[in-house]
Amino acid sequence: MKAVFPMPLHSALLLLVWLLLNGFSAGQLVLGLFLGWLIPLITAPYTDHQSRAGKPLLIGRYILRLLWDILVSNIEVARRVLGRNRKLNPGFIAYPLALTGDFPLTVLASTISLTPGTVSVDFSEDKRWLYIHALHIDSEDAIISDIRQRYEQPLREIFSC
Amino acid sequence: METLYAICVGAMTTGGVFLVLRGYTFAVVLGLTLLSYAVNLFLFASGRLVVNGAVILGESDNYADPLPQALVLTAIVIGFAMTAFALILALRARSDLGNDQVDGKTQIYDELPNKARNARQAGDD
Amino acid sequence: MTAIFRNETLFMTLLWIPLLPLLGTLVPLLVYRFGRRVTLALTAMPPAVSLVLVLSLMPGVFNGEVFRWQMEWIPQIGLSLAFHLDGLGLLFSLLILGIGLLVLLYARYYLSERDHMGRFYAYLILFMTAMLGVVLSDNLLQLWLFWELTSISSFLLISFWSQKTEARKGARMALTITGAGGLCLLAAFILIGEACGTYSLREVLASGDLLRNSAAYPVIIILFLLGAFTKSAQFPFHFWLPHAMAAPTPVSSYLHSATMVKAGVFLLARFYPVLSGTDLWFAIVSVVGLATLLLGAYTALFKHDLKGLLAYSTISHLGLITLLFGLDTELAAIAAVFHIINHAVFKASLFMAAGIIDHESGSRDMRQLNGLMKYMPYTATLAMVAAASMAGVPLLNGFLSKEMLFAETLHQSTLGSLSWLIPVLATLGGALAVAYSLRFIHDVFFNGEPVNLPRKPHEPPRYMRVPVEILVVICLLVGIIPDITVGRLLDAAAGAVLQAPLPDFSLAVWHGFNMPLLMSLVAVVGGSILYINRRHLFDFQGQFADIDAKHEFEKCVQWLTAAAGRLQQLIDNGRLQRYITWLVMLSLAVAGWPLLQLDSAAGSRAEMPLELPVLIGGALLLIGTVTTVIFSHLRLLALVMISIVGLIVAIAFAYFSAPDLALTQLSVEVATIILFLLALYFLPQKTPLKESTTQRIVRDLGIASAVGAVIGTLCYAMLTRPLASISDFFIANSKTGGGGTNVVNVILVDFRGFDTMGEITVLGIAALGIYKLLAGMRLYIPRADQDGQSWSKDKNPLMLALVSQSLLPLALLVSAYIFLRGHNMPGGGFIAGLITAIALVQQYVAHGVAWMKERLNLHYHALIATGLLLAVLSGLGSWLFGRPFLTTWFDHFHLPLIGEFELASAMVFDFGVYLTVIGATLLILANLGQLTTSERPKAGEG
Amino acid sequence: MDLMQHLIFFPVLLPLLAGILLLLPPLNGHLDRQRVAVFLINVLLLLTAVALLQKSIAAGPQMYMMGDWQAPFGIALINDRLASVMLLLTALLSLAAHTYACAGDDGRGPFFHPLFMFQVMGINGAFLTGDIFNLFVFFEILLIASYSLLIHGGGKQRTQAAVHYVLLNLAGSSFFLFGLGVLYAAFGTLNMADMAHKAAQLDADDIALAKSGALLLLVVFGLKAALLPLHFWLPRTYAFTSTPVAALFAIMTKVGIYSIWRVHTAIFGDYGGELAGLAVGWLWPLAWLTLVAGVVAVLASQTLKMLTANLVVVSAGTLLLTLALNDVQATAAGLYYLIHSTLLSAALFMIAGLIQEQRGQSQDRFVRGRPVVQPVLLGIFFMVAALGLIGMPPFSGFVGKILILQASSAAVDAAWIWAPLLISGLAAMVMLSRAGSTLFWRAQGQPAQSDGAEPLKIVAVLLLLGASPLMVVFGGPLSELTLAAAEELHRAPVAVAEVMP
Amino acid sequence: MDDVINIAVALLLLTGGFFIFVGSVGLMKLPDFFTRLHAPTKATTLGIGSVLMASMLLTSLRDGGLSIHELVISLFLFITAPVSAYMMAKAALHKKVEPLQRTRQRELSSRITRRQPPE
Amino acid sequence: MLSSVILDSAIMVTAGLVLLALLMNVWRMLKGPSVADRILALDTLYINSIALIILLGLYNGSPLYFEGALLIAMLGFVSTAALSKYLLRGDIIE
Ligand code: NA
Ligand code: NA
Repeated sequence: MKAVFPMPLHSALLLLVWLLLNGFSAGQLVLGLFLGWLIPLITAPYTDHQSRAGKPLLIGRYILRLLWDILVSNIEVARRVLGRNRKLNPGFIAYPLALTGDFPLTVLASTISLTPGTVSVDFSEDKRWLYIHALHIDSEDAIISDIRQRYEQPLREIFSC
Repeated sequence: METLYAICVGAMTTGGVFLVLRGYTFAVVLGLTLLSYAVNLFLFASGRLVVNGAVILGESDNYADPLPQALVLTAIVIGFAMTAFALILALRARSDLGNDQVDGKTQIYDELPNKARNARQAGDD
Repeated sequence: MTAIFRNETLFMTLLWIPLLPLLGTLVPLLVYRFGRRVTLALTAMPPAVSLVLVLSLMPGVFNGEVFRWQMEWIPQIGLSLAFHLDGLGLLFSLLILGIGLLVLLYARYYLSERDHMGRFYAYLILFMTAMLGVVLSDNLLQLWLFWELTSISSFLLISFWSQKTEARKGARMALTITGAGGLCLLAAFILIGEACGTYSLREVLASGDLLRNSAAYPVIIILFLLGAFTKSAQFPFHFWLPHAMAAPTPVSSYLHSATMVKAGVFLLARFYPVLSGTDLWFAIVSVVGLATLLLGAYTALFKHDLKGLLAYSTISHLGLITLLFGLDTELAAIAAVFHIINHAVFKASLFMAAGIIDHESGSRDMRQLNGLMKYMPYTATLAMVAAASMAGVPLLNGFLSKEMLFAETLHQSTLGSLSWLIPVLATLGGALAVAYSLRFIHDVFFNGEPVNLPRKPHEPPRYMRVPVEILVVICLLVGIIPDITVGRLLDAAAGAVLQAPLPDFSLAVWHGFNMPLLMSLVAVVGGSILYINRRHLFDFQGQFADIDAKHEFEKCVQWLTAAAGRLQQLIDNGRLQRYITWLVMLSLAVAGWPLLQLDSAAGSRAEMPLELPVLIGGALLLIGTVTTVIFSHLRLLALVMISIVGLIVAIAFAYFSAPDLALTQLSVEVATIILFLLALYFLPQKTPLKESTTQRIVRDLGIASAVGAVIGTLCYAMLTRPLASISDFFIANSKTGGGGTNVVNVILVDFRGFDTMGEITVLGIAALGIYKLLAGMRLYIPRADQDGQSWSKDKNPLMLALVSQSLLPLALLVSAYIFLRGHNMPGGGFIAGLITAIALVQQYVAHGVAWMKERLNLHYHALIATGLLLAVLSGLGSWLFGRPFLTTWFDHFHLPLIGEFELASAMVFDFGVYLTVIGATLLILANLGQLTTSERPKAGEG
Repeated sequence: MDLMQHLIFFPVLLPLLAGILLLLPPLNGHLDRQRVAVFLINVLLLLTAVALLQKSIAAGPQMYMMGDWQAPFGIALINDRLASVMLLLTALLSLAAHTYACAGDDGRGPFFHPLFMFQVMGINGAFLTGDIFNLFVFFEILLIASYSLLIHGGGKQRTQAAVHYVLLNLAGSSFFLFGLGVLYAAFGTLNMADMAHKAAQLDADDIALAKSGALLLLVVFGLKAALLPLHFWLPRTYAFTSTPVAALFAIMTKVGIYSIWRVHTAIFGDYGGELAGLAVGWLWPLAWLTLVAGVVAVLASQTLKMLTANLVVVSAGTLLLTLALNDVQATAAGLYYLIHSTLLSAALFMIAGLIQEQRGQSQDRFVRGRPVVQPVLLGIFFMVAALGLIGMPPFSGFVGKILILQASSAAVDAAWIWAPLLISGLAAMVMLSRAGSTLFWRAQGQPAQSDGAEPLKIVAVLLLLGASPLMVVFGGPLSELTLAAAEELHRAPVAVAEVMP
Repeated sequence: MDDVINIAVALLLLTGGFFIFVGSVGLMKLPDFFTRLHAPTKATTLGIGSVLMASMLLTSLRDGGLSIHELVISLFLFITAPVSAYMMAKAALHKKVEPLQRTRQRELSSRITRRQPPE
Repeated sequence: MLSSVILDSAIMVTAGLVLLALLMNVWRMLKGPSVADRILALDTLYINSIALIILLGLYNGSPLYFEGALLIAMLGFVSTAALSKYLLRGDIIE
């Protein structure tokens, strides 16, 4: 099984994307299934970190939360951008990571970057710190706890680590 | 619109030719790249300009001329191949001749900060 | 005299006369190993047979027959293989073969053991062939062909002792002068041929009036005479001859007295009936002849080298013959022919004698050679007889022809009222001849004892003397009984020269006391006086620096090459900038010129209204262009700036209804950026600002702007003109004939799939070439960036690595998407290939070479080849159905559940494109990236 | 499946397939197998060219429509006398150059054999195609292959020459496309025959455009053909590349000439209406100056290879003059001269290569050096090539020279052609006689302890040199052929009008 | 129904345009590199997202079916934008691009560059 | 009817905003001051041009612009990553 479908989740995702691209039809389904089987077969060697995520509900909730956060914080950030620079309080934040694993870390960092107002800058070499640049810091701890609670915690659940 | 298009092509040609006339390989290759953009736009223009007339049958009723498009496509690919060759030839010239001028001779001085120049070599000895 | 023309295969005999020696050229090369005697015997065979053949035809010629043999060769240029034998040809053939055989015999003794006899004989026979060809040709071009062959063979003979500098230089000079003359002669012949409408000598000889009346006549005369004069060493081209004396003496006696130098006067004789008869001819020929006669004779007097004296004497006698052809009487021409014979005979023997002296005493310097009468009395006697003939002493052949000259000089009007000068100067020439002949006799054979000779002189081997003996006997016989010995020959030859009945003349030794005899007397007495008082003359001449023509000529050539070198550097400074400037300027000129003639660039097609987005797009494009130029010295920045241009161009393609182009442009753009970045790592990051002077920049900006203006105008002109093109066909047939709705793609894979195949071939070849460039390349790897800052330690940034690998499947999916819909929608194999390649390159960027090596161990060139092969095979498939290459096949199928789908052979083609693009892009980018790693491309593969 | 019906395509297909297969197992990585394979292909190409020539003589021009699309929509390959003569010439040259390379030069870097095949493919394609954009594509193929072959073996001078050659030609390719764009804009077609057909009836409004485009192409072809002032790339490129490549490159300038024939003689020739002879006014002075500059460069040459390269410029100038004359006789003369000069300059490159190898440190420079190992053999070779190139009998040069002189004798200013033509011969004579006497005779020391030239190299030289006397012996039929080819070329527009709607 | 969709699309478009605009204003006027770094994420997330959504809605309306392939673009952007930001930030830190003077914990930047943990 | 006018105007206004954004990006590109700034500007330019292309598609009612946007989304990232890596390591493939 592993040899034929090395990355089933990938296969599913690819099928989905294929259907998104081409629209749904029987022919496209066949083609999508074929590509969803073939491509992971080819690319399996290039994937070091097999995802172990298996909680679709949690994932769905996570994505919805992310989208909502994006919407809300965008408005907030737009105000700051259009406002006076002088009122801006940018800064670096060292975020202590509880999450482990390269893939979960990447997802977390991406999430942080996607939400306006914060950008993941780098990890410390031991991967225990994530450095973040924030456009405006009222309270560093607030930001850290916000991240911890809204993103890191769910991710730990999703990736069970 | 045609006037603006022609102006742009002319300007890109000017920039390309000016750079091609420089004495350093990098500038020349850069110029050739710019020139090839101008060439592609020019060749494309030989089919005249049509907006919203992509030549996909059934998608429009005022088709653009597909032939120059096919020609430009070929020209882009060939241009890419040639640019790649020229650029790597420039590297080869720097490797063989010690500088990156088109004539392989130092005309004014060869710029390469001493601190950056160093002993690690990437070649067979 | 009426000539009888015969043109029958029977007269193949004629062909064999030159052909035998030609084949004979190989003989000595084949047999020289078997010893000198055998070599001589076998080598002499073909010319001897030829001589017999000539003699066999002689009676016929004496009866006025002209033998011909002809075969078409290259009719387009008027060249046919045509030989004829008439009196003049007979005379020369006899000289060439007769003296040639004697020289062969002589040379066998003359050459030393070290000399390569086979080679020498081969050259000599080759020359003989050439000379026979010249005199027997009945076609102008064929004549010229053999004429040039004499120059070539003489070059080989003069440089026979090639280790000697003077031999090489002398040979080169002779070749150059006679070669230049040969070119003039060719020009003259072609003008003659064009004027007469034929290159047949026979027909040309009958078109004298046509020629003399043609507009080209003066040009023909000058070119023709340049050819003849250079060969016959006439003033001012005489200087090569003395230096040709670096050749072994047999060569001198054969080529430089008897035959080759006579080729020039042969020409004068041959074309006498058609080219002479005008004032121009007589003026030039007589003056040049006279000048040469005097100059040669005068210079001969001062030469210390035996061969030098003889060489100048030869020049002088050639001048004499030329002078005779320049005198406006038929008898003069007859005298000229006669002197050709006489001079050949006595001069050849003199050269041979000089060679014997040189050979047996080791010197040719008359200041060392004295009193040889005592050591080699027999040779001395022979030489003295020949020298007396040269001086024009009665009872010897030289006397007769000189007497005829004197006679002819007396009734001249060639030079108008100055014509009286001719006899006077001729007599002076005669006196000088007497003087140098006396010097030759007295200085060498008498005049005390030898000085410091390398060897003790003695008589030569028996058979070395035989040729001299034979020639001297001929001198005597002709001198005493001219009519019997050469009367008929002379008649025949003169008849051929004049192409008309001969006037009355008699070849008698005694014509009574007359003016010519008096002139002879004056010459003999004057010459003796001159010789006796030579001290004064030598002192006088000593004031002038001796001009070494060879040296001067060499200097001249060296000056020429040096000047050419300087000029060349002026033209070509080795700078690419100049080359490109010329290219650009010429393009500017040719493209701009027609525009100047156009009233207005605008055509009849209405312009579209300008929209704001387009305006802003245009502005961005201009900004991108300008900043690319401005930042071009800050290379990374320039790269960033040019990316704007690329992006906007892509959007412009999309805007103007070319989605395929937009996609292609976008993907190529990214590949290009990566390529530039990879390369830039090894290059300086900045161009020095002082790269060009301000003037230079202003100039280049001027040129570039002009080009931009012209191209822009052309572009505008195109855009505003209506277009009627073949494209309607493509739109109409794309679906029905090509099976796709994306017409651009159908053009690419079907209508003009052949272009696409060429295009991917280019890509493949470029990749191979780049691999070649990279193989074994050594580059400095900067350990720090341009600011001196060392590189970041983070080789494979975590997020980049992870996200890149996650994107790979998606990218492949997208490329499959782009590939599959290409035929009907924007996309296709090329773009799909680039996407795949870039996705893979992205893995290289994110993970490094080693990581990729473990996963993707493809031979990229094999991938390229596979792609190309697929494309070609898909094209060849149509052969099975008897259709031309790349004829596509497609059909629609229906499967339950899946529905209708299309299969087309073009998809195989497109898949080939896809693979090739991946292979080429990766071969280029990955290998360039690998330069810094242990996977670096190595030389010697493939 | 009747293969013969696809014969016209063979000169492109064979080298293309060969080039591809050489990159794949079982041929890749095995020099010996590659040598044999390419040799066989070369022989096949030679046979194909002979067959095509026979066909074109027997049946006149034939077309091969790619993809079975009719002209002018599809891409046409056209075989006529001119094309097949060029193909034959290329095949012979390729065979010789490859044979020479097989003696060892081929192993001095990767991919020699496939690149060689692609080079031949590009050249053959350029000779066969009847489509102007396809001509561009084949130009690019032959150029990119030539770039890659040029650097084969490596070395500083080679790299430097390559930089100039490549960059200049890349700029040239840009102008090619500019020209093509304008021509398409004016004609609305890419098929050259179709263009020829339309040239006379072009809208007055489009004539200036067509002129600009056609003249831009003239510049591009002139760049390939080494027309002054675009010839600068040539001497160093040819002199510094490896010997077999230089020999093969002898055909490259001729591709430029050929293209001018196809475009400017045929399309814009006598039947071009207002466009007739538009290149002539530009060609005259430039061709003349090319010849003169070539002579100057010949006199300034200091190595045999450089001299040979400069003689190529001279021959280019000569050919361009025949083009400027723009009549059938001149074209015929030019074609004969083209064949001759290609073969002999290639031979002289090879001979120079042999001399270079045998003279130690002095190489092929005109200075005193150690004597060559095989003076007789090389001497004869040199002599034959030199005489031919000078234009002295008995080798082919003189026929070409006479043909050109005769063709131009009727011209108004014949002297302007005759003088440089004859003087160029003299300059060649001066330099080649100096070269020969220095290289062979001005020796010191002992010859190197080498075995002399490899037999394959000698065979290669013989192949090329042997053609020269044959061209004289069979000068009659050959010049008849070139005349017929020239007539066909000049008549092309009329012929097309008869066929095209 | 069409009107509703048209208006919705218009609103979405304007929202998208606004945020794209704001992002670029930020890019132009914000005081240092690190604050400007927030611009593309803004453009991508809400700006492009809204425009894509508008496109999906409108094309679905026009073609009468569900046309949501624009989601793939969003997918790509959501995956890649953070990595781009991360790479650019790393590059800027490495090239010692100075953060604004008043940046909080400005001193962290050198530790981040060396990927050390905070003190 | 009105709604489609509104829609068209909205498209135009949005396009105007995007174009202004593009101009501002270019301004940043010229201004710098650091190379990182310019890369950032280029990246933003890429992303904003996706919006522009989608708008073109909406305006012309054509689906043919989609692939262009898709490709920019994919490839813009590649060039940004490569440029950044160049600043970091010089050697982008190692
Ligand atoms: Na964020
Ligand atoms: Na690297």
